[in-house]
Amino acid sequence: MASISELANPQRFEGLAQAVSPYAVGVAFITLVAGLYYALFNSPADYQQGESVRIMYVHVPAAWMAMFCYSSMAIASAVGFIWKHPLADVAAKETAPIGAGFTFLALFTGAFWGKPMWGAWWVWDARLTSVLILLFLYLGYMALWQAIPDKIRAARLAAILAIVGFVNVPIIKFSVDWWNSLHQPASILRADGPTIDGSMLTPLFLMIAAYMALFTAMLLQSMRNELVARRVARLDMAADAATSTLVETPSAASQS
Amino acid sequence: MVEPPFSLSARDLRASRGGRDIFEGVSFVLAPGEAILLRGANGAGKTTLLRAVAGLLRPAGGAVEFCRDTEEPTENAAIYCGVQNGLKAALSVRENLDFWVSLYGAEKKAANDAINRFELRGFIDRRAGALSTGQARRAGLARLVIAQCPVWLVDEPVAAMDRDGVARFIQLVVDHLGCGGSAIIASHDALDIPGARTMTMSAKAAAP
Amino acid sequence: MNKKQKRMGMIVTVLAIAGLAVALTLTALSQSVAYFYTPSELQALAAPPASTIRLGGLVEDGSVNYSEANSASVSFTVTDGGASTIVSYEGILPDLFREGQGVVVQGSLDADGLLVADTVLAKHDENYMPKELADALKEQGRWQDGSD
Amino acid sequence: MSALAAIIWRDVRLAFRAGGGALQAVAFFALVVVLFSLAVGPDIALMRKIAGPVLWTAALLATLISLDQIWRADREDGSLDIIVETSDALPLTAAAKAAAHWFSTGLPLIIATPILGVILNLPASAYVPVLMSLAIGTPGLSLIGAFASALAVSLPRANLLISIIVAPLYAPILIFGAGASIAGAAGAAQYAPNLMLLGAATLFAALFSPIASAAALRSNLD
Repeated sequence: MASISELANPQRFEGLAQAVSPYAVGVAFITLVAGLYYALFNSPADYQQGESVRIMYVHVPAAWMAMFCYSSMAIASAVGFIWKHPLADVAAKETAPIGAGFTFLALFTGAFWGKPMWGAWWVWDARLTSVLILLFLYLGYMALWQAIPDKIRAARLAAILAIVGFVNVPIIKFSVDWWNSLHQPASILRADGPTIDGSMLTPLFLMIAAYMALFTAMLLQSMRNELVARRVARLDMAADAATSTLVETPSAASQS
Repeated sequence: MVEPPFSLSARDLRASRGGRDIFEGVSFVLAPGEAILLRGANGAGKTTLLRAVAGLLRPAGGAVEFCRDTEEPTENAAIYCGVQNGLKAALSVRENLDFWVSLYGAEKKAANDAINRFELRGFIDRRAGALSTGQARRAGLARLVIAQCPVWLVDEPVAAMDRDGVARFIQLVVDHLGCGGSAIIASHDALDIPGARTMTMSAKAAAP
Repeated sequence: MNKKQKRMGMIVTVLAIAGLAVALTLTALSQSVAYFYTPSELQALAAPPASTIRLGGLVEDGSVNYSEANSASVSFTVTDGGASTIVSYEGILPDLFREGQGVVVQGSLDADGLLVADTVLAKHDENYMPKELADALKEQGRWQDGSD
Repeated sequence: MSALAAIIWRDVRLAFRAGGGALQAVAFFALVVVLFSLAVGPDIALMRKIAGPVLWTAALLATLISLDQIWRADREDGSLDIIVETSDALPLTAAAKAAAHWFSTGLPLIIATPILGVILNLPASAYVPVLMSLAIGTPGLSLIGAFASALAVSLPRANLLISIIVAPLYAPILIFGAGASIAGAAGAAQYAPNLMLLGAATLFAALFSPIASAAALRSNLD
């Protein structure tokens, strides 16, 4: 079993990514097809929501992934900041656009569910607002990376921002409990067991697996791209400037 | 006037920016009463080295130590005067000096010392933004007198100064060294400081 | 003050600020920030609020009346078990709107204490199940009302 | 004078001197308020309802335009090096800079608010909650702003970037601040919970901002 620090070596990472990527893509494809089949055709309509419940199978896992991605990003940022590990920096950086995508998907599908169910595309309640804030946190994080040309400095600064922004994650999770929210409380991660019927859990869990696999595949691919880009940039840099050192020049002092 | 003598040592310092090493393997010892004239081409890393020694920049490797006599390493005892003077353009020279007096925790009369040493009296109440380049440099270097730090790290002190100003600066350094202080001065100008060592930042020979 | 004392002072300050922040949050949340009133809270108010309010509660069973003249016009009662408020609304109701369901109604009170709503939002609960199962549960009498 | 007090005193003097940003921020605050009332037109009932939130949004925008300068001015003339070099604890120095920003931006905004409240037909019952919420919330804006400004200190023309970074972090303060003023304008005594949450948000900002600003500055000096 390889230790974390061995895996963190970029060459080893490349090998690992090459080995894992095809499986991640395969699993993502299979679970996505199966999940969507169950979600759209082979699961019952809800006793209250009717057919609109099918939006949930796209929406709920996306919302989970939005928070999962941010948490991973914050952890990778902390690792990169404390141990100055470039691979953690790259992982954090490349997680952000994927997380932003999931966040957008959650908001978008939520609006489509909210219009027929609640009677409004959008309401400014605590859960929706805090998830929108999450999207803006992702965008700010990405903008910061993009604005700073020096990648090492960018990694440190973006890491600080990601860690500060993590405050929002527990707020999202508990917003429905703390405030009188229109959004329903947790259905699966709760002390007294899920409040979703078993027949509906199958497509839900399939979709979660699909999103996780998709996330893994996309993250590995974009990390590999970034690492290649950095290697090229480093070679460019090595070619145009030399490292200097300090040497004593005895003559000047003796003249005076 | 200066605290007990400090010696400064750098061991195998390395600094990098944007993933590239600017310098590496930099080692030296600066004893009390000693001065180093730091030379090197543009971009060789003189400023980076001074900032690393001053603690403003985290070195990528190696260490800087300040020792009082033979005791344990103490905290940073250096003052860094960069190319910029750190003057607030909207404040008068005197207001700038008073601000530094508060920052460095110096005595009130330190500002007067500085005014005398650098002949600032003529423009002491003028806005710093209205000074000539040479005047601003003199006002900026007045910080050295106010801070009373044993180790001076000065970047291009005399670039825009007239001959009189240069002589005054050199005299100031000589007096500082005489009190057991020490200095590293990066400059392209020939500064005639008795007993100063010259060290050069130059491209490292290709690795074997 | 030496370094150790300074550090201790810093830690104490940080803990004090954090404690105060948490205490403020908990106090505020226990007072339930009124993003909406419940009918009981509305009744408890000395003077009814003049501006737009949000009212939350359950649609009382058998209280929904569609106007005969205008099918888009509806009145119903919102209750929280203790008190109730009559709401009138003109417009399309959300799919989830039905008797016994949680709703959030936005509008203003008229002189008689009737809430004239401009928006009706249906609140969904955390229970998901197929219709057949819900029916079966109801038949077996094991049905627990979705309302808390 | 202690070093921290000297930093605050210097920054406040600079802000109120020619070329300083304090009056610009107040002028911008007034401008947004006036433009808003021009846009809304003669509907006084509507105006009374939105006066509190408009004041809050205008105060936030006025703070936003002044953030860029918090650290950058010091970096450009070299005084940031001096401040960092002489600092015993960089987080405390960062807190002092945020305090200076509040004295030169937040406080003038609060002082200008009663006058602008008249223009907006702010209901009499809302003056206390609006002023209280601004007094509690604007220090939070300065603290969070000092952090965002420290992140971008090495970048030229960073105003837009700072706005993007700061917007989500400002959201809770805007929500609770405007919430308190809405509740106040409606004559409800329920602005207290909003003020408490606002206070909590500012206190949390006081906890993280100095530490995060210091870390950002260190990373930016390299």
